[in-house]
Amino acid sequence: MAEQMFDTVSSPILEVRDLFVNFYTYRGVVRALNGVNLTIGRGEIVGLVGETGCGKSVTARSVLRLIRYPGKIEGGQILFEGQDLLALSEREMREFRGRQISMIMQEPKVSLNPAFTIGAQIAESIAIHDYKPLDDAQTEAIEILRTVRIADPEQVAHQYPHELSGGMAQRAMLAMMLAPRPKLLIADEPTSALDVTIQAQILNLMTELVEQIEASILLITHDLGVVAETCDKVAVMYAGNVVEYGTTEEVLTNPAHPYTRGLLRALPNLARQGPLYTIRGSVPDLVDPPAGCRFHPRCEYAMSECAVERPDLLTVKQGHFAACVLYEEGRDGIPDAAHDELPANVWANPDASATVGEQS
Amino acid sequence: MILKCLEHELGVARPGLKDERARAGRVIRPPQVTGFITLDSIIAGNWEAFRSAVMHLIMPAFVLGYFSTAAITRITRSSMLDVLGQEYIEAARVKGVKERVVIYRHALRNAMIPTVTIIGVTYGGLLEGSVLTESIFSWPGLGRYATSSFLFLDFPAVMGATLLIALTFSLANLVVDIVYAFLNPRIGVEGI
Amino acid sequence: MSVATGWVKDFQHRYKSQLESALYFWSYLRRNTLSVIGILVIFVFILVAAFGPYFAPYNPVKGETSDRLQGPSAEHWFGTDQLGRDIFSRVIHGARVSLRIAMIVAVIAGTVGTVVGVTSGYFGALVDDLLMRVTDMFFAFPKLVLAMAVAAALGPDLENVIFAIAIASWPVYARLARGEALAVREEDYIEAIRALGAGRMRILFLHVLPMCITPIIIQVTLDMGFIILTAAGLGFIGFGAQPPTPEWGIMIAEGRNFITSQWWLSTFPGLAILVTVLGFNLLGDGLRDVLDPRLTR
Amino acid sequence: MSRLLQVRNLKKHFPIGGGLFRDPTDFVKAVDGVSFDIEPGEVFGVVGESGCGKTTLARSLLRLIEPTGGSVSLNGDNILEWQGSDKKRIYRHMQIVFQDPYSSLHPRKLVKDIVSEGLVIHGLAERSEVRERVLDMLQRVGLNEEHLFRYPHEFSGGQRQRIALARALVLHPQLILLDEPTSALDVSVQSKILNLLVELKEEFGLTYLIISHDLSVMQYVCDRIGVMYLGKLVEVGQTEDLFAVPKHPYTKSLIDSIPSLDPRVRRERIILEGDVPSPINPPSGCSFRTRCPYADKHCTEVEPPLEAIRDRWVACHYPLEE
Repeated sequence: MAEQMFDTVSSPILEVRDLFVNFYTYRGVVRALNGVNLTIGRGEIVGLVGETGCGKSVTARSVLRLIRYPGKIEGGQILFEGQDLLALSEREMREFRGRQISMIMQEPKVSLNPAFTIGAQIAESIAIHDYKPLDDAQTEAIEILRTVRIADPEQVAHQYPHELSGGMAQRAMLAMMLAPRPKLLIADEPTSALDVTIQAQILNLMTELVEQIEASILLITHDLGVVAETCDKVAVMYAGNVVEYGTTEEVLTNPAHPYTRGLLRALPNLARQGPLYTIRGSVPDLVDPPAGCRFHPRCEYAMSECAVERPDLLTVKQGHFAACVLYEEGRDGIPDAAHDELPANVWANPDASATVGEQS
Repeated sequence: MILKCLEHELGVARPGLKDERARAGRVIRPPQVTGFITLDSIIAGNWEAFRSAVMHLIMPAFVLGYFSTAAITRITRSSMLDVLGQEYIEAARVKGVKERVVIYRHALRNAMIPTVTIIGVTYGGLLEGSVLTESIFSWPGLGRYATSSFLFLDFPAVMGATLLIALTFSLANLVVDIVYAFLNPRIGVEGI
Repeated sequence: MSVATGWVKDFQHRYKSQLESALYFWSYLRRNTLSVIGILVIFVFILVAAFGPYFAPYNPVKGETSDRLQGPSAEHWFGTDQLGRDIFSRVIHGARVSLRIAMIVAVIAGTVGTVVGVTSGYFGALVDDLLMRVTDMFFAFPKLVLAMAVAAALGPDLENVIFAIAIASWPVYARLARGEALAVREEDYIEAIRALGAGRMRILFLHVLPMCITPIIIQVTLDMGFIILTAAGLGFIGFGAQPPTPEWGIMIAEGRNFITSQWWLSTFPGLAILVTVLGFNLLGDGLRDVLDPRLTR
Repeated sequence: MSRLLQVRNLKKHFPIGGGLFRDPTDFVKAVDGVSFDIEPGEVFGVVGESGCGKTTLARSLLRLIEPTGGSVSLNGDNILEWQGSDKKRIYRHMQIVFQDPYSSLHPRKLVKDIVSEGLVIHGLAERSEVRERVLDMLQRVGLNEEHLFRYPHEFSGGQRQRIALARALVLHPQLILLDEPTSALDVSVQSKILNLLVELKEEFGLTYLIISHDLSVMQYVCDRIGVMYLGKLVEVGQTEDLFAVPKHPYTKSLIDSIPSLDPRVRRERIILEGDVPSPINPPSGCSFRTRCPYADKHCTEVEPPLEAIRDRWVACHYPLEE
């Protein structure tokens, strides 16, 4: 049962339990989240990975209760330090936004208001929660810009978003969202719009700052490499469900769910032998999703029962869960074949890492 | 609308319309100082004349103003809808900004940018509206002057009126462009 | 497989896809009650303009002097005017005049404006500078004043009014189309067609132009009301169609002198203008909400 | 050896600040003297960060934007000299597939019309043949007959990229430029498209020039890779060689910044500080020196030329040793 998953973290900062979200569009009801379970411990960095349209961002926005028409949260609980956010009034919820839970977005340049200076936007974020006059907050804003390692904070504070590069804008965004010292930062694809060299800078900065204020991160990404480098735990999403959850090391080197395994094998790797592995079929239309396990039409190991009932998150190992009937009691789990093809293992091959090590 | 009132007064002050103006004033006319009857009557302390002037202005001004309010409302609505779908509005909500502040500070500031441009165009609408409105209310303004000279093919007057209208319109657009530059920090980059 | 069976199959596929997009469009539009009302109003307006004159109870230009200035009654639903003409019949005939003006102006101004704007936007540089300065010149005059000037110069007549309003209206479409073309020409799919080796004219007319049509159509629908209003306005002040043409603007102007005692003279043509313009505006707003991707996002 | 494509000293400078009556005040040197060769059947990759000029390079090669200088020779002919109707011939030999399949297909055209466009422009097929040829090409990229009369919005990202491929392939070009062919796609779709690219290359005997910022994709598909920084190639070499022993510090930092998939190995690495400098006023000497950990005075003064070290080309005064 999913209950076990919540027990693995002693005092979680966030627990998402059985969350259902629908979008009522002209085409019909898009069943975007289909009972999502997720837990984040204090000080943990949890990665939420999945492909476009799998519900990562919807999950994140549900936590902040920013789902608006035509979307609707239909069921479940979102417990932040034991308090159910879904039971709060809009005014009470506002106290949580920014101060307790904050978010940075994918495109820093369109997430900053083009009509205000960077300084003013950061100052506002401070002023809202500290009940300070805006002018005092201005000087504080410059200090905060310094902590995100912007070289010339006085100048940048007076600039408008369009005058900054993508990397700089994301730093400013981090400064703005971390200024009230939230306990949880949701980072929605924070580096997807940035270059690789800038990506490394931003990820390092983000983890460092969050460590300083002892917060947790929910890192949403489609890049498994980013997860491997930054996250303590990872949750894999497919078509509105968390299908696998565990420590990053466990999930990436020993994936349990057939989808996770397929995803890892589909990555281009060093070995470069023959064609890449592909998962057959394509992502289902969530207006009319497959019954039972939503992955079963594409699954190599699908059985007749997969089409009937949605599998719960089952224990694979201590602290490693997969939503797959293969892990029901008395079954052996996923066959071990093709394990060596996983790129994580290819990358770890001694020759490859040796050359890399020598260079640095 | 205030601008518009002045515009009417300006028409009144034009030479060549004295007869009509004389007919319009049954109350004692204040001595001409600025040429604007409303202002002149205040200066002279002639409240009766002031009241009469305002009463004569109020209906045409209301009709004209109502006409352009519709256009401005419409464009503000669509640019607000546009802006409210942007990421930075979401970001403001994430910060915990009150919904009222999100709309009136974060969104409106950006939505105003296209609205201001439209106000310039609407000014043209006011000018042409004055042509009709002044005819209906028999207000002896520039609009009616233009109409009658068009009808009698009084070409010097036609040219004069048309040029004055075009000039006023262009000036209004110039003012709008300047305000636009103040409102939109990106103007330096995307500028014309 | 033979070419013939191929074509049959193609037809089925093609039909399916286009039916789907039409249904999608309609399902969106249908939700907007106001635009459905707009469509109904315009539908009735067009029916009246097309067939109304055959059913109109009286001659619109010749009245019985004995019947002058009668209030609404069973014989004369909307009453009669100072020459004894039936106002109901005149309003019906007026719809035809208005529709004609609106249609011709929309077609002329829409076409000229779109072609000028798209050419200007796509070619840019010198062509753009030249065409846009010309457009700006037209923009310096408020539309009604410009239309008045043109109508005055050509002499008051229905054809001239149409021409005058068209001259005053095309710059709006030119600017709109230019803006669209400027955006569209930077799109990847235009670059992709250039990379196939297509010539400029092919790209301009087959690929850029179709993308600029939608906002123009929305604008034309929104402007239809304005065109009818302008025509009525010109008629009202004496530049438009001349009496005894049953034109709504003229009817209001003629009824103006009787407004305090015989209210029906001006009120019914006024209501006709109000309802028709409102209909076009409602539909225009609805269309914009459905077709403008910025708003449906 | 016969070269398919020979690029010499290609330049594209965009004027800025100019107007109808004013001279430009400055130039953006988007591509500033790039030279390389591509052999038939080869897969050549160009990597670099955004703003390094790789997209401008692709568009200049196809003359979608006219280069400022240099030469591009296709089978020995300088295509920059082709004018008028000759210019159209370029596109029969070279085709391009764009990054974003969501924006590179005309939203109002049917798939049939999108794919047949090239045939019609070049007059390559009779009217009666067009449908057949289009269908044939669609089938080769993995689509079928019922897709002929559909609009692009009815397709997923992967399918759209297939349509874009069909559009390019229908002309049977020799060289295909792939501009970030998979970066807008999900991993599971990416693997399908990469496999398709490899298959099509075999089937049609194609040569690819791939432009991307994604190093893991590049090392999977490319035979040779050129690394671009601020409008210049700073290193060119065989893929495996280049990844194993990068000689230019920039190449090294790029490779270092690929996140490793193995969570057990969290490597120490060079993380570059700062942003890419503006190409309007690039740094003097070596353009990478502002971010380079090894730069010294010599680097600020003298610009390093692209020189061969065995079969590797490097533009650095102090190339890294093995």
